Amino acid sequence: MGFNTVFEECDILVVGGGMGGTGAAYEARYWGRDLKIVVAEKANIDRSGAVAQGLYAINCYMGMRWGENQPEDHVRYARNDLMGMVREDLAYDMARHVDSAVHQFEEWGLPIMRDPETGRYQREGKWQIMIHGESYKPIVAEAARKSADKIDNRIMVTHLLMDESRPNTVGGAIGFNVRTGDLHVYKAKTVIIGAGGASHIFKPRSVGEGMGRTWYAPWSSASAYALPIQVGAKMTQMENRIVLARFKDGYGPVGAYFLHLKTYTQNAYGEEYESKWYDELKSMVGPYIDHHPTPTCLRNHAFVREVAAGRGPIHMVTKEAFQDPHKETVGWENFLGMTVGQAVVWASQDIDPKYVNPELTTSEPYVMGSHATCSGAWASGPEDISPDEYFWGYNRMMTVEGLFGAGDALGGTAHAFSSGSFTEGRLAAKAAVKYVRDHANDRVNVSEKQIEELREQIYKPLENYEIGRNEIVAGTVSPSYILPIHGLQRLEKIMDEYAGGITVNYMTNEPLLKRGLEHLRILQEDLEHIGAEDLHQLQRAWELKHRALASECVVHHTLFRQETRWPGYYYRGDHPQLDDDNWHVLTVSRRDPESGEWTMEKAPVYHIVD
Amino acid sequence: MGFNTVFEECDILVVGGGMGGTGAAYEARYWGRDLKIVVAEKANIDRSGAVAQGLYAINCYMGMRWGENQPEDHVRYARNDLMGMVREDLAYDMARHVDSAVHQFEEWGLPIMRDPETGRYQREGKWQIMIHGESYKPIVAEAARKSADKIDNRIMVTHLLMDESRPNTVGGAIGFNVRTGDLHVYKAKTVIIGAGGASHIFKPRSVGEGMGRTWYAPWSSASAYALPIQVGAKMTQMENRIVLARFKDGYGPVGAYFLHLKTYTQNAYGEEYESKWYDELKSMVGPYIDHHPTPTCLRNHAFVREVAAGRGPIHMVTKEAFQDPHKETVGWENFLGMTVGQAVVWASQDIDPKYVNPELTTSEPYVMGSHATCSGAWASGPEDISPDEYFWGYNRMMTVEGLFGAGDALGGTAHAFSSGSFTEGRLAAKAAVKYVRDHANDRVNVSEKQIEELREQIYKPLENYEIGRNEIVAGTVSPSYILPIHGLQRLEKIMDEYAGGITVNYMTNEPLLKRGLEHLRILQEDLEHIGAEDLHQLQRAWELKHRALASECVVHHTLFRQETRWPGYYYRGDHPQLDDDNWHVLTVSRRDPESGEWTMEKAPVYHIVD
Amino acid sequence: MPTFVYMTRCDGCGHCVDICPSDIMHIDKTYRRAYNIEPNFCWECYSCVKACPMNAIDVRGYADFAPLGHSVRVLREEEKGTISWRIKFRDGRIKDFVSPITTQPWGEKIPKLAEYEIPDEKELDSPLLCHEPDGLKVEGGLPTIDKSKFKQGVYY
Amino acid sequence: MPTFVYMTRCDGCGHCVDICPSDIMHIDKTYRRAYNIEPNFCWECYSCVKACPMNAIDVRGYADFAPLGHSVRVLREEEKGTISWRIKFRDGRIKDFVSPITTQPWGEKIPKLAEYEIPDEKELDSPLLCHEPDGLKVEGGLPTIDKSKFKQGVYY
Ligand SMILES: Cc1cc2c(cc1C)N(S(=O)(=O)O)[C@@H]1C(=O)NC(=O)N=C1N2C[C@H](O)[C@H](O)[C@H](O)COP(=O)(O)OP(=O)(O)OC[C@H]1O[C@@H](n2cnc3c(N)ncnc32)[C@H](O)[C@@H]1O
Ligand SMILES: Cc1cc2c(cc1C)N(S(=O)(=O)O)[C@@H]1C(=O)NC(=O)N=C1N2C[C@H](O)[C@H](O)[C@H](O)COP(=O)(O)OP(=O)(O)OC[C@H]1O[C@@H](n2cnc3c(N)ncnc32)[C@H](O)[C@@H]1O
Ligand SMILES: Nc1ncnc2c1ncn2[C@@H]1O[C@H](COP(=O)(O)O)[C@@H](O)[C@H]1O
Ligand SMILES: Nc1ncnc2c1ncn2[C@@H]1O[C@H](COP(=O)(O)O)[C@@H](O)[C@H]1O
Ligand SMILES: Nc1ncnc2c1ncn2[C@@H]1O[C@H](COP(=O)(O)O)[C@@H](O)[C@H]1O
Ligand code: SF4
Ligand code: SF4
Ligand code: SF4
Ligand code: SF4
Ligand code: NA
Repeated sequence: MGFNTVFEECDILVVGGGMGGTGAAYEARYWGRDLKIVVAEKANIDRSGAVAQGLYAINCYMGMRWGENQPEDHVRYARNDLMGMVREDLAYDMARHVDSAVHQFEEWGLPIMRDPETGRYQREGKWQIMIHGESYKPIVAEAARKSADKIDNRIMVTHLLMDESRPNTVGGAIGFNVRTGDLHVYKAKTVIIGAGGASHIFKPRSVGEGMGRTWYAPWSSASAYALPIQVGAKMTQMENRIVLARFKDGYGPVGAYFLHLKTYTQNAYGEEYESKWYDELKSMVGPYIDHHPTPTCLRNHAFVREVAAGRGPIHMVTKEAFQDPHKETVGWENFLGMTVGQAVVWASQDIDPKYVNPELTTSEPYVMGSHATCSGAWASGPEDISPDEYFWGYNRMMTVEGLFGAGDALGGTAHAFSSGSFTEGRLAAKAAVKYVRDHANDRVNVSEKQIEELREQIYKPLENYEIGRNEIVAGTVSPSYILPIHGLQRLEKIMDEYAGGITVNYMTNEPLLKRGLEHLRILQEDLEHIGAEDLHQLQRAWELKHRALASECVVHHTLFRQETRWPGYYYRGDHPQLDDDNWHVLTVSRRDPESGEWTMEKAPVYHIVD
Repeated sequence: MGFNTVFEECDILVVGGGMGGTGAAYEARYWGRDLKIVVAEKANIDRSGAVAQGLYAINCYMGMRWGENQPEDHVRYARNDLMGMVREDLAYDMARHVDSAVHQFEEWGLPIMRDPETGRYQREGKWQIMIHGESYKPIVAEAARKSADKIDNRIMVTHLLMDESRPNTVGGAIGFNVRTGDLHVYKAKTVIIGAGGASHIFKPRSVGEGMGRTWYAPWSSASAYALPIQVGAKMTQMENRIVLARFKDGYGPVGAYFLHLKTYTQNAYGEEYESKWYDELKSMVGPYIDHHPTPTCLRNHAFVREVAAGRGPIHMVTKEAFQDPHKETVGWENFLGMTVGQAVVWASQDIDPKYVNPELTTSEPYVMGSHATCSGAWASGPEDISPDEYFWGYNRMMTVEGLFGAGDALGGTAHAFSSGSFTEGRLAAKAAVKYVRDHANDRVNVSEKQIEELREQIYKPLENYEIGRNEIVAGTVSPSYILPIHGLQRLEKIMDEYAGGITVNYMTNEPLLKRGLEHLRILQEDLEHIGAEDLHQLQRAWELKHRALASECVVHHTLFRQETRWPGYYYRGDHPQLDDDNWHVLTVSRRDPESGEWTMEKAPVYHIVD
Repeated sequence: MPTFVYMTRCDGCGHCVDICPSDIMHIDKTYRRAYNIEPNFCWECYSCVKACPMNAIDVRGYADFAPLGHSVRVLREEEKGTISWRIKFRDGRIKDFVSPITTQPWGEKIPKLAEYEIPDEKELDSPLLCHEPDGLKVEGGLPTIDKSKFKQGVYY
Repeated sequence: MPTFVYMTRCDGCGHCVDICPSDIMHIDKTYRRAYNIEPNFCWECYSCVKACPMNAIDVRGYADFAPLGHSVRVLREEEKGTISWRIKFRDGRIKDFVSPITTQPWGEKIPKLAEYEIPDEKELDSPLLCHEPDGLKVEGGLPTIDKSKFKQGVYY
């Protein structure tokens, strides 16, 4: 493998140029005018990440300028939706800044719809504003491109580097160029992880050619979790995977339909069904079922139970709303701007929602940190509004020195969405600049040895394939390697069956989780024997390794929390009740990088508003 | 496509040289000494069909010679297990003959184990005897080879031919040679369908490379149903798909474990669980839950419910039995002789049942007619013991003249298994010989036109591919065709989601079934555009078309029967109870070959013993 | 465990192609050796493995659930009438099993019915199958049942 | 709807290869034209379709659930600032939609911060981000909250 090694030294390395990463690059340049700022992106930042095809709404906008919502309201909303479990300091901090990000987007050209009567941004719901967001990503990408010294597209970052002079301090990152195969070594004083969330941790509802048509993008490959975990950063709320009600097969989001178009759901017999499950939910979660709005997971619960009771499918009643031509247009454009695949499903199945009420399903679980869920790294809050034990020097810094995160990467910050993720990138970047200033005299010390060891690991899948391939005549079956797709399907099956996927109706328990961990451990061993035919498959190999490590974390967390906190996301059959006495806490894990052992702890939830 | 056409005229054409087909060839030669007897087999009869890798038990043997069971007992057993719904005349008939088939097998060299004390065949359970059956299939194949005029291996039969001089009378069959591509036209006075059951109608539990590791063989492709349906033969009990408790991942059968090794199941916490579901089952099926042995479906129900309640996985307790070295050997050899894949799963996962209790699962549903289920064609019984309305001239003749069936192909005859299927082949063959004698003066009239039309249909997938392939650069995505694997995954998803597969925990209802039928109709349209790259894929294309047609039949039947007759096989959410007042009947369907319209009727169940 | 073929062992004889019930063992055009063209339609039935004269075919458990490092090898000896299995666990433990596959020499004991005496044409109307009633090994001949006692409706 | 490429339209320019977030548009070595190497990792994001100067890329819905015969075509016009969609149902019905993609000329309105005035080093300690507090468009500046009132345990 005659690949070159390309060295780069910088002050701030942004890993992943998605919503968080582009925000970080922009803000870093503002404060760090003289700093070297580099973005390493596995795809092309113009169309990378969850927002590649656009969005039709910005789901997090306070509207403070019009007195619509205050940061406190956001905190109440997010914690209520997450059954009490968010980092309220981080949530508040994001919320108080998010409006300025949105105002910038508008200045930059993002078409935000306006209410013709009030002149304000057109609300979809209390928190969401409607946009023509097809070019949302190219727009923020331009901001990043104009700010960073360098955007390295097609660099798949595989590991973080550690500074060898100081304990527990990041020293940069390493990866390879998916086109050239070259090794890229970034020695950096700070690293901001903006590598997005994770799809394909659990088995999706379509398993053939359509396995890529998941709600969250198939390229959301858990790097944001695996990279910090590999170096021993702490993670939080990784059990809090999200399940979402979605239009069948296309996974088209429902927000605009519920909130703006005022469509509603009914069972196969045209009945309202949520109220049927009120008593059951009351017995499971107590007062939480009476809070408003009904938490996302509890709405899911009613859906899942109604279908299991044999009264599915659940339909979205669109026929009424779609008689209004404006609403019909919104309904279609919502998908053309964000989930084209849903429009394709409807076109192919002759479903015109004006005449047919389309089916919904509940999705397989995703692991991410910016929707109605908050899995991610355990990070410091901002000095002025964080409880002391949640502040360790720099806003959004993880438990590894110099390592920051934003968006899906960070735990505890539910309901940030695109705008909030961008905002978090900005917050992290400003703190990173400060960190660089504070450590102006430190030099990054990453040895040849560290790099050599990683280089060997990184290319091993190519070598496995090359050697193993000679042993067999042809085809995809080898006794000495498995291909990335093989490993991925194994992972998805393990998670589905043992950790509460769709096939088991989101049910799990201690014996299942423990058995799942054994399977994951053995999968990790097999992943040492993964074979990559070419550089593209080498990317797939590393995506899979990242997913597998994140999955292990998810299972440890799920095992630790001995309650069913979010019915509708998953169920602990052995602890079917929400248990505030013991579990009104955040879960925090750490994997020892040397031994691979996990330790779990509880951390208090601070409620910062009434 | 410069393929030749090979014409063959014969008296008896056997389609499928499996257990039923080899029995038919043998018996046909005995009675039809001068007749031309041909077997058309899509694979190689030495290792084709469900028994390709062998069997470790013969599950249907009366042991009348030792006074063990009488045919009446078999009728009681089969109808009880199927919740009352079998064709008792057919069951009795098979049972009174089956012993002679088994005695033959032994003479031919099949190693049947003997109880060292009694000298009788070693019983696994009341009905099953244990064999070293690795070569079961080569042995019966030899019998067929020695009997038939010709065994045409690698002929994929796609359609039956109809006699154009007489109404509703079969005229032979047509198919292609998977190696040469040649068209094979069999003009035959009688056709005996022995083409086996159907896997891959419903989505299996593994969906990647392992999708082929189903309980029933992946080559059991529903031809036995599609061929008669295409020409308007009536089908019965097609809703009665079977779900089986199986060892996890390898789908290893449990019979020898339960019956011979006396292993037993428990939930994840070591608890007996079947009794927990007694009351629920009592309320669903009434007295049936008190019958002995507990019907297979009701045992499934307890399994499925216990897992759904969060107390899975269910384990088979092997640790005790496996301390006995003899039992340990039986436990392993059981799989080496019948489901090697289960031994591979255990080897790969370091599961030694002596030290670890392995997990079980419930399978996806299969459509077949010889296990604890009886889907298949509606056929005449034997003159001496059939109710008059169930006798129309020839034993095992379907509702198309001259068209016979055996084994999985025939409806109503549950618990026939390998030996009973072979026996049914013999019964059908003897009746076919009689039919040929009775129609000695008739000549088969199949026109060039009929053949030409079918020829065009048969090769169309090759043409679709050839034309469509030029349109695109490369890869598997084309706007003008779908590949067989695409269509199969679509079919499995439709059946899984709408007709009660694993993902929905076997639940369905009228709205789902009706929507499923729409999807199936459109799939059938798309199958006109299926593209086959080569002859192998042409076989896959036709297997898929057969599966799709059989699936349509399954859904019509499931919709028709407005009750839940077999909880644990599937649930009608809208009719959750067994309903003897209205549904103590057999369901019979017919698809009009011209219009494609289905008609459904009820047929009485005759109970021929107390 | 879909099958795979060791490059150095296969000589392209085609026995596996001939036997595979799934039609998935094909000869590679370039190497003129066999390989599994469609592992997801392999049933792990071992028919090809048993048929290969070169012991060139092996299986590795389906990647969906079977970790690497195990093996299940087989030797089917027609003349001896036995089949031998060797199971190697991932962790190295080994188990061996040997079973009979037939009790008779191949090809001898199965009758060529064409050489039998031709049965009486009238026997076609009886419910007896060939070799019956003797083959049933019961006294009293083939059982039958009284049609007049049949009933409809529930039986219990 | 994974993508496919019409042979007669593609000229091998590589724009699709450059943009695809999933890295699955590759150039075929023989034909020197693009194709989707891994349809099961396609998200139908249309990034490549929009980027193709030859309109050579189209999509057909995932075979798992999308019957043949539909189409969803797109024309993204940067200069005009619009995107136009044409949806053709399987049964032939058609729907057209046009939306804006930006309100500004490309590349002009996004600031090059390097050219801004350098912020005061001390501002690094304030919680304000760049363009704040103005960018918030509120009076009273950045909201904050009183730490001493935080509580643990349930909040309701
Ligand atoms: C997919 C999707 C997402 C959303 C929605 C619908 C759909 C269909 N909806 S609705 O459902 O509610 O309708 C939302 C909506 O309408 N409004 C909204 O504001 N947000 C929605 N989201 C959520 C937001 O998109 C989300 O919150 C943010 O994008 C999260 O931002 P961030 O955490 O930065 O993730 P990213 O995906 O944007 O970017 C990740 C980047 O990292 C790169 N990357 C990843 N791994 C890397 C590696 N190893 N090396 C190098 N680079 C490596 C990626 O390529 C990417 O650029
Ligand atoms: C797969 C399997 C099956 C069983 C078991 C375990 C396992 C893992 N178990 S346990 O679970 O209980 O353990 C049983 C057991 O132990 N004991 C027993 O007696 N039977 C068991 N079965 C059931 C019997 O095998 C079954 O009842 C009979 O085989 C049914 O006989 P038949 O109906 O003839 O089907 P077939 O599969 O044998 O033969 C079908 C033939 O048709 C061919 N064919 C199909 N389509 C064709 C076409 N279009 N054109 C030409 N040829 C075309 C096939 O190639 C084949 O040759
Ligand atoms: N039924 C609902 N009630 C309240 N909020 C909702 C509902 N459905 C979706 N949302 C919110 O709308 C936004 C988009 O949701 P979704 O489209 O489901 O991702 C998110 O902020 C959701 O929390
Ligand atoms: N628990 C059980 N009780 C009674 N019969 C069983 C049981 N399990 C399997 N059988 C029978 O054993 C035979 C083989 O079953 P299986 O291995 O499950 O296909 C069939 O005749 C089954 O009906
Ligand atoms: N005891 C045994 N059990 C099973 N297979 C065997 C045994 N001994 C040899 N073989 C087979 O003999 C062939 C050669 O073995 P090997 O040299 O290990 O590749 C392989 O097909 C083995 O599976
Ligand atoms: S049977 Fe063995 S030697 Fe012959 S072609 Fe197949 S793999 Fe090669
Ligand atoms: S194991 Fe069986 S199905 Fe698989 S390739 Fe060999 S013969 Fe074919
Ligand atoms: S962008 Fe269009 S023309 Fe260029 S390589 Fe891709 S498909 Fe071909
Ligand atoms: S639609 Fe998106 S994921 Fe699919 S090939 Fe095009 S750019 Fe790639
Ligand atoms: Na049958």
